Amino acid sequence: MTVEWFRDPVNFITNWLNQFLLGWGLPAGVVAFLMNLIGAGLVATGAMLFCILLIWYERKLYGRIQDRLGPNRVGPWGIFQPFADMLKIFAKEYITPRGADVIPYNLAPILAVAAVLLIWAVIPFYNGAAGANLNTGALYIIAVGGLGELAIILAGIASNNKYALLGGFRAIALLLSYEVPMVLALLVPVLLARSMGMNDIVQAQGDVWYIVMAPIAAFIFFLTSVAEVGRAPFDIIEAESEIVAGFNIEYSGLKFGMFYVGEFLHAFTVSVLFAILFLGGWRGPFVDQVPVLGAVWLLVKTGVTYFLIILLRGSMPRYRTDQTMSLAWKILTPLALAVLVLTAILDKALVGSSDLVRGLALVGMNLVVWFIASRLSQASYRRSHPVEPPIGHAPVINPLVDEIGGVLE
Amino acid sequence: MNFLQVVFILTSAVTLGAAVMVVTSHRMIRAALWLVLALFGVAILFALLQAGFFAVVQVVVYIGAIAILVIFAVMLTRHAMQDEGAQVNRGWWAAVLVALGTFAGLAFLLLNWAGIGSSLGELSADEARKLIPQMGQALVSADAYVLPFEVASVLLLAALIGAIYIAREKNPQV
Amino acid sequence: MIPTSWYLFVAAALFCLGLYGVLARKNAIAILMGVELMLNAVNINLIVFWRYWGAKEVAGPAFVIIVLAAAAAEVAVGLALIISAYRRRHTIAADEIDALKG
Amino acid sequence: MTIETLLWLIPLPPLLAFALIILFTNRQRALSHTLAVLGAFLSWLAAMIVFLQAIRTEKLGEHPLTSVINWLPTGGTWFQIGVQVDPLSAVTLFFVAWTVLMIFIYSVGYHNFGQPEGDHDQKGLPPHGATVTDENGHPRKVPSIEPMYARFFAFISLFAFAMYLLVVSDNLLTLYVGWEIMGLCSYLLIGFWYAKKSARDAAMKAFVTTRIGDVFMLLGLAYLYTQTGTLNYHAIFNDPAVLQRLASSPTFLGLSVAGAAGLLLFIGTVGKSAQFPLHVWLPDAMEGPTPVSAMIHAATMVSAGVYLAIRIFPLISYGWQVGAPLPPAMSTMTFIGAFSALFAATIAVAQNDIKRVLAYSTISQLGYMIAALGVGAYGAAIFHLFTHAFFKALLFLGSGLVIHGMEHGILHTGEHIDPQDMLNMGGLRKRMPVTFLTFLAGGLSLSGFPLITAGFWSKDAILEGAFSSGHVIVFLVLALSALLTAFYTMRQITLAFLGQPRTNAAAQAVESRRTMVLPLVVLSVFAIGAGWVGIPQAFPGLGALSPNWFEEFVSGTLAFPLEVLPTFNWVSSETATLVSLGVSLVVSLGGLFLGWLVYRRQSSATTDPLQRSLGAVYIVLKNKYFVDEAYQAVFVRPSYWLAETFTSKWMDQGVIDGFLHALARGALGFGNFLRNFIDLPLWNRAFEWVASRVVPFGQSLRPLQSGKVQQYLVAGLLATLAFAALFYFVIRLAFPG
Repeated sequence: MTVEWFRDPVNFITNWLNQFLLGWGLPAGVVAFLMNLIGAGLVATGAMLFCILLIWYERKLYGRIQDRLGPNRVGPWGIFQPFADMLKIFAKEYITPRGADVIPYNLAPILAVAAVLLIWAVIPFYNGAAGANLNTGALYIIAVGGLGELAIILAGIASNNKYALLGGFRAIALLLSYEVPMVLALLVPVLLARSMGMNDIVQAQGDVWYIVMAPIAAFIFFLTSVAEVGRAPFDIIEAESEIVAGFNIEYSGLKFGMFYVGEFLHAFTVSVLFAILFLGGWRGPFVDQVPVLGAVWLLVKTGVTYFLIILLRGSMPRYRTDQTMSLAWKILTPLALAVLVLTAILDKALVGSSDLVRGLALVGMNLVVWFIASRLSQASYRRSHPVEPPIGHAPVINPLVDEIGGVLE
Repeated sequence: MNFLQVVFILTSAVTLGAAVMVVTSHRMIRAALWLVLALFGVAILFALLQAGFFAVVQVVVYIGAIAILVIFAVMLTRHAMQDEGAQVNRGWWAAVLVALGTFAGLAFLLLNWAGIGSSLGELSADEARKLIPQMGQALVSADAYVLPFEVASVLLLAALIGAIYIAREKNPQV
Repeated sequence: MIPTSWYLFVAAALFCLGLYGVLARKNAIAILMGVELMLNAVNINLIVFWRYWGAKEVAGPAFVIIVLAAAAAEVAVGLALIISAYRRRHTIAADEIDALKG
Repeated sequence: MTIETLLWLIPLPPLLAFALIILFTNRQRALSHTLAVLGAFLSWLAAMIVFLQAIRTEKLGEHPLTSVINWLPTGGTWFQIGVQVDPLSAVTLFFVAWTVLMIFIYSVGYHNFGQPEGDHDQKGLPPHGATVTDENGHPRKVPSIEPMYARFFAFISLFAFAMYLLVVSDNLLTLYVGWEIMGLCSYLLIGFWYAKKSARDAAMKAFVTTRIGDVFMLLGLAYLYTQTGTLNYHAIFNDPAVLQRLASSPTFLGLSVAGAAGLLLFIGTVGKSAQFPLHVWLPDAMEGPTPVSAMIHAATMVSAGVYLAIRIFPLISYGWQVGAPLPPAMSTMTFIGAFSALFAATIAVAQNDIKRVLAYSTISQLGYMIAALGVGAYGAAIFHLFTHAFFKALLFLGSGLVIHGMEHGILHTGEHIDPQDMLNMGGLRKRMPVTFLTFLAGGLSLSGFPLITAGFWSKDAILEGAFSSGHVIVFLVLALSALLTAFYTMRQITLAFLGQPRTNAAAQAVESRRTMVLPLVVLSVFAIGAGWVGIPQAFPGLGALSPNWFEEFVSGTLAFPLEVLPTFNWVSSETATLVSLGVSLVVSLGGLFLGWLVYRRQSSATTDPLQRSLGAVYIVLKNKYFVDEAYQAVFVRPSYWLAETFTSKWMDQGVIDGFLHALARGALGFGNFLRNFIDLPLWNRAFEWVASRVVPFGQSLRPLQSGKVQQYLVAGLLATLAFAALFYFVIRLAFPG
């Protein structure tokens, strides 16, 4: 088949390269293998390079939020600042602490980056341009998320340092807790799109984005993915001021750099995921004529989401551990469960009715759930924080704190 | 000996090797990491069997949850790890005996099995895709496996509560 | 075209390794790991036979799901038990936890 | 979403509201009643949609809207439950939906929502009123809010759920489920103010009395199920073959199977819609938070009884033709219905409690319907059921307003009088005009004021049916009770509204707020207009204007093919129409006039003019023919005596205990003998010897139990392997190849 290069460059080049290699007489399996290899390499490298730009963007924006200029010395608007940092990091010495478990210790940073990069395999950049259009894409993303946790816990264990270990525990506790509502929220688009394939989910958001049909799920997914990244306000897991920077305390040089890059990349990746799951991915004007435009739309939406994340980081104070826990278990998880179940029921009940009815019903349901949830949470807050405790009454203690503590320590 | 077979042989070799390390390595942390590797190998085997869904689920459940839990437990109990000294109890030779016996028995049965010579063909793409919807239907349809499914879910819930209850500190004011 | 028997033998070997781990290891956690290996071997078999009968009947996959659930439950409870045992007796060596000794 | 799906959904919203209120929102009052009213509204909406769909459907009787699912596996088959709307259900659905919604709205106001907490209110007692200081600083008594506000809404939501369930269900079992839930609700609601002894007793009484009926009904269900193997309406009532078999197979007392089952079920009706002799609970049920729960019982729940009776009509009447002598079941119905109608009407004449009068009139009206069924005029019965629900609901709500107004007046004046006693009222029409008008509409409709009211048409239809069925006595009895009905209705209106106030409280009574008045207005529209859909063809003048929609619609409700039913020639002879018309004109107008005549000059707040004129009869009526006392003497006391004296004292303590004691002493002696002469000397030694030998043996086995799990595992698995191999080879050798 022939594809004009300006419409769909990726497939164009792919096809061409395919013909070329087969022309050499290589067996088909090997060719496919090679193609995947090249594709993976390109995507990974591109993502990493883009991440460098992101670091600059974020630092600049973060500076503005804090009423600073941000990096402004190296190059125009300090755009080369990240490169300078990279050089510095490259040049630094690798320290491997005494008694460290060498293999896991070195494995951890690699995993940390790899786990994030693996997600990019299923991201549809535009219609038909995805590393692998798995029919279990959503599940795959969750699975890969598990690897990230593995990396963190390895770092915590291997570097033979009790602060690193505690940091690791703290991080894992948080990540595991926030995975639950995240998965539940992720299931809502899957449910609506009747498919776990990323591209199918984007396809399904033809006329209306899921952020309209499932706002609560979008909200939860956004929050939890920020927590998964470990950004403020959930950055208690590596809070420099409270605990000495958590699990990666013993790392230096490029290994630390990889954790750092991993975090940024992860932040970027979750915004891509959010854009795909709830903002209609590559959908936008003229994508049917010129598919490659989809990549641009996706980039724009991602930028908006990422901007939100930075805004959150710049403007929110840090949660205590018990607060993060009670948020995850007492509010987000039940809410996500309720929304998931109600969505399923509603979707089943309205089978066969027009999309408009379906959408309106879903929106209404979300609003009702939101109203009830806010009422309940306010009520429980008032119960646990009496305005002035009447004389002769014991002060009300929040039961959840020691409960969670009991579970986790 | 085609491409897939090579992949299979490599994978299974890695898996079994990792399994051996799991049951023999001295440091529990290492054992746990080897376990992760072995589980990965199994996931790849699933992929080779064109059960991609299970490959992913394997990673989610075993590596994402179980392995992490195990490592957690290892860390929590690290004071009690006698990493040096014998990792096996006195009756280990009996264990070897039993394991080998079991393997011999299984191998014997396999070799006498009718379908021993068969080999698995390729599933077409849509056949492979059919798995998830089929299974989803089967798991919740009353004339299939809804009962086992529900029982399993109840079991999970009970296990959850039980685990929390057992593992929590019995502090006086609770 | 991979022969069925290969898968089955690998599964059998994995099972027996896990069995050995369960029977021989001192450390309770290691025993749990052995159990995990055995369960995985079982899952492999289930999937293999699902394929062997032409991937029509979904009994195999369905039971893989059940086994996964059971495994998760088992690990949760097992580790909880180990931890509470560790709290009480400060050991997790299976052969030192013998309160039932006659 | 198809109409059938909607059908399934009708009962659910109130149930959800009930659950939510009970579980979560029982602290927030506003949220609670919002939920309840919302639930009722949703059900109302769905019911209306279904109703419109139903009346647009051609030949609904033959093809009712229905949908069925498997419920219980019974051996090889499934017990199916489902929903169904045929004309009867549609009509019932219509008035149930309206009345229920109206009650819900009304009770918001009735329980003084928005009023302050009472000074010394406590749960389980009606609110006593609160003291507030008005704008210029004077303390004032105002009504206070019901202490158990949310709970009340939870209960009536559950009630609404049960009623809807009963109406839409397509088989007797789910009907019975709804039936019983309603029984529970009425118990809860009558005993809502559980701190009042009278309320407690009334609740108990209602529960037990209706339970008697329900037990027989359950028997009937079981019997029917054993005979037919199904409880589905369509499968039983609409299948001539089944009915034929049931009706032709005889049982005891010359009853056919159909007749016996029908009678058993009908006893359930007697209990639920308070027919003689099980009527005693209904008047006492007025102890509940008036009038809302009262009207639930009177206007809605009791209709369920008649609904059931109409349902099972084909069963009872199969094979009977007009003019033929009534089969036993039908004659029983006729007798009980007619008797209750007259009986209750006479009692109502002598009651002073505004709600009791209505309660008795309810009994008598239901008696009307039953009697109509008994003589085969089922169409008229349905029609009266329909209209009666509206105007009776209207009357109850109106009486509630009156009571509310009186209570307000009492709070104001601080008199100690009964706000429900009509003799204390009078002249309320000036104080509460809207209430007066709506109550008037309801009252006229109840007494069958000619032409303009709904009650007239339905009652006329019944009389006409009775007449043209040729049972003159029935006809006369019904006519007489119609006269009485008109009389006591007018008595009520005159005493309450006309004339001059007889107490200061009455002079101070005020109109209630809008949420309570609005439902009355709505209902009064129906109370007037609901009759015009059923004007008989042969009616002089008007009959020609409009076809008898109602008849067309409901005929063929119960059974298809129609020949199952007694062919009742509806467009009956001119004479029947005219006679019944004349009679009903006379009785209603005459009764009204009499009532006005007797009570127009009523001035004393204590005595009733009838006391003088009737004398001893009045005493009897006043005490409801001493039925309660009779039951007390005949059933209650003996059972107490049986329990306390006979069973407890004589049987238990005397006979049984004595026997046991004797036995125990004997056994004790025997045991001592064994112990001293056999056990100690012989056995003990023997076993001590054995034990002393066992101990070292156990010692030698001890090491085996090492407490090491893994060793056990190894041993077990080794054994397993060995056995597996053994079996394998044994089988191989036993069956080679």
